Amino acid sequence: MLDIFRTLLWRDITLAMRSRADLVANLFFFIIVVSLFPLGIGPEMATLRLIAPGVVWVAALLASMLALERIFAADYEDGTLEQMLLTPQPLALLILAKVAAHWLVTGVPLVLIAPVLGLQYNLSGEMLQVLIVTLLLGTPSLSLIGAIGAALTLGLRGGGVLNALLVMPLTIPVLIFGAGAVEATASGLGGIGHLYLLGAILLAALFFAPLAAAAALRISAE
Amino acid sequence: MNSRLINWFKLSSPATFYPFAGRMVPWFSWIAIILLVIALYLSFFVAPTDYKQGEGYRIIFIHVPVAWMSMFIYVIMAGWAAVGLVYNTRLSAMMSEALAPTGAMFAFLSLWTGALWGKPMWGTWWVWDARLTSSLILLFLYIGFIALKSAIEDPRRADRAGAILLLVGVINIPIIYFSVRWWNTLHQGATIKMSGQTSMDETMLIAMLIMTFAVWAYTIAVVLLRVRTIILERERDTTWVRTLLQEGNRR
Amino acid sequence: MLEVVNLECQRGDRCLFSELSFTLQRGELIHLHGHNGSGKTTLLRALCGLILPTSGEIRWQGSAIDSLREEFAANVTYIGHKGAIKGGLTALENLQIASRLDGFAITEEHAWRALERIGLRGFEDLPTRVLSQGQKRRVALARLLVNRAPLWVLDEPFVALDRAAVGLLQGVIADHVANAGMVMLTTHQEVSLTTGEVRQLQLGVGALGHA
Amino acid sequence: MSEFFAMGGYGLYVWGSFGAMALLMVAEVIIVRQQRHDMLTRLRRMERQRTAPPVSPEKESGK
Repeated sequence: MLDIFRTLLWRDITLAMRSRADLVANLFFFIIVVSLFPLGIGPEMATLRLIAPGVVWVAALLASMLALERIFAADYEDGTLEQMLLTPQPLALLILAKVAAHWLVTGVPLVLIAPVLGLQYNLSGEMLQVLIVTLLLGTPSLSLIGAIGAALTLGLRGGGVLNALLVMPLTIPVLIFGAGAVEATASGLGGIGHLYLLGAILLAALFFAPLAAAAALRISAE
Repeated sequence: MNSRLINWFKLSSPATFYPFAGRMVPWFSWIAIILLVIALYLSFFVAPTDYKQGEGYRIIFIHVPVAWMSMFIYVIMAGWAAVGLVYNTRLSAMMSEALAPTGAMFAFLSLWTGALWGKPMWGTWWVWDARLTSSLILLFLYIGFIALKSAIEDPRRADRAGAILLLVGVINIPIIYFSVRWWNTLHQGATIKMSGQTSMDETMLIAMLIMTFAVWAYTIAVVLLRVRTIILERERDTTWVRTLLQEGNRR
Repeated sequence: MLEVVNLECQRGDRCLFSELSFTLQRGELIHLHGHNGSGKTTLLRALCGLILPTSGEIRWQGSAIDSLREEFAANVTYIGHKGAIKGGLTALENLQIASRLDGFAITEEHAWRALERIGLRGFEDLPTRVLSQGQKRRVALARLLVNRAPLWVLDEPFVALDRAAVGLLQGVIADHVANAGMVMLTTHQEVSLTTGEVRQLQLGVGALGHA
Repeated sequence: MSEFFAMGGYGLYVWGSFGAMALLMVAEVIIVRQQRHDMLTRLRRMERQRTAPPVSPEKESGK
């Protein structure tokens, strides 16, 4: 059981490493979106500090949605997806492996670059720490929920936008608690409650999302 | 098996459901019209003027029933989706598809009436109140469902994909509602309450309930009418539809 | 033993075939015939459980395949039009991953031998996207050399292969059927067996299934 | 009667809401009935073509 999880994880990571193009593109999308806001809103630090959590979080959400569209499409086109449906292992486990690989390759770079971008917004050390923790807890949920949308919209014209439309309402709680945690620490309320909720959503997503995505994949790959 | 179970199962086949729905539509239409008239009469002529908001508060008599209805229809759609996935009956997916536009309309209406009610009270068309925001998100869920269904050509895949989206969506509704309400109270505090402060006078409650039943009857009538069209299109190659059409041609 | 009982499949709203029933025992091969668009690929994919038929049932060892799901999948190997190989990976990596996903992990040395036998000597560690179409097909078919699933479902396996590869594949299939394997395939070539005779199944207007 | 429409100064908002609701509900009924009518005529035309004797010389093989 675990052997197959590791195999697929290793396969997707090596594939992603060998074609770095869309990795880098995804990271730069995040950087560009975050860096544009100060140009749009103005340089004084007080407002920037206020909007920083929301901006970083919305950019993270958009970046992961953008990257998710390709998660099943490549396998669908070259036929490996069919073979995944025909393995003696539960499909949900394979999807978990693919989402884990996808998160490691796209989600983690966002988390690593976020503090650097946070400096643009003059975030305090403590706020940066909480920002990283919320992103670490939140981006996997975004990938998991996005995987359901990607499975549903597999092979459809305009799949990317449709995927974002389907999945956006479902990711709102993650966005609210993610950005909220950083803001709460800034205002001294303490963001610990938010982090628990983010953790709860992550656990729920870890269990339900692969099952839903598996059902959706069986239908889309028909 | 007792007879009730048998005819319930028989009813689930489009061929028997089509005439049944046809008979129900006029009934529910009349019920809807009558209840609507009563509710309107109560809302305008019986319910007293509110001491603080004057006549403006009467919008509540449609805002609340419509908001309930938009949420309730989504849950019913998810119910039909579950039945469709478990029993693999084609009719249930058609019901979800027929309910979607009406649900989306009510979600939009609850936003529209909410905004028109908010303007005189707080001076702005849009207020990030927990309920209004949740209605907005619910509208996105409806639009997502309709967009997914229309993006897929093969009806079978569209039905099952739509059903999964509905089930995933309905599990998320409480979470979304909780997080939005929680987010709202954190930022603005509980100062702005949508409908709480007008004490619920006896006649107001009755007017609202009757309006809700009227909207319910309306929904059933419109949805049954729409589902008949969907059944015709989906089953156009079956013998019963073709005989039906031939009778139409001969007349 | 695979058993199909009045199976019906639709593509969009067109009924491809209906009332289709047959069984496939161990040590047998069925050669599926039918004009283009008669539903050959749909039937093969339905047999593997990739497609949900409109009606009828497919049973493996007596129980329906959609209740067995993973257990049934362990016994099936499906090779379709798409090669199911990753362009970014080498032939060696592709074969090892494919067999591990099928549940038969193989050593690297075993994989080298299989690739050599299928005629890919010298191309084993090149990314498959640089290989020719025929070579890619060979990488996809190399799985059959290392595979132990009893039921093989092959959709046009000989396409894009040169004569040597076709001969080799014919031999592999014949050996599989000889030691109690089961094969169902579609091809426009002649199929010969060393043991027993090839059963024919016609789709579209024909003996068994009718439009 | 006019003070009824004035709605204590909130006329715009009250009739804006009730009007929108009435408009949308009536529109929906009309659209659904129209869809049904179009569907029936389209399917009946297809049915007529299918069962009518072929006019063109080459024999259409009936299913």
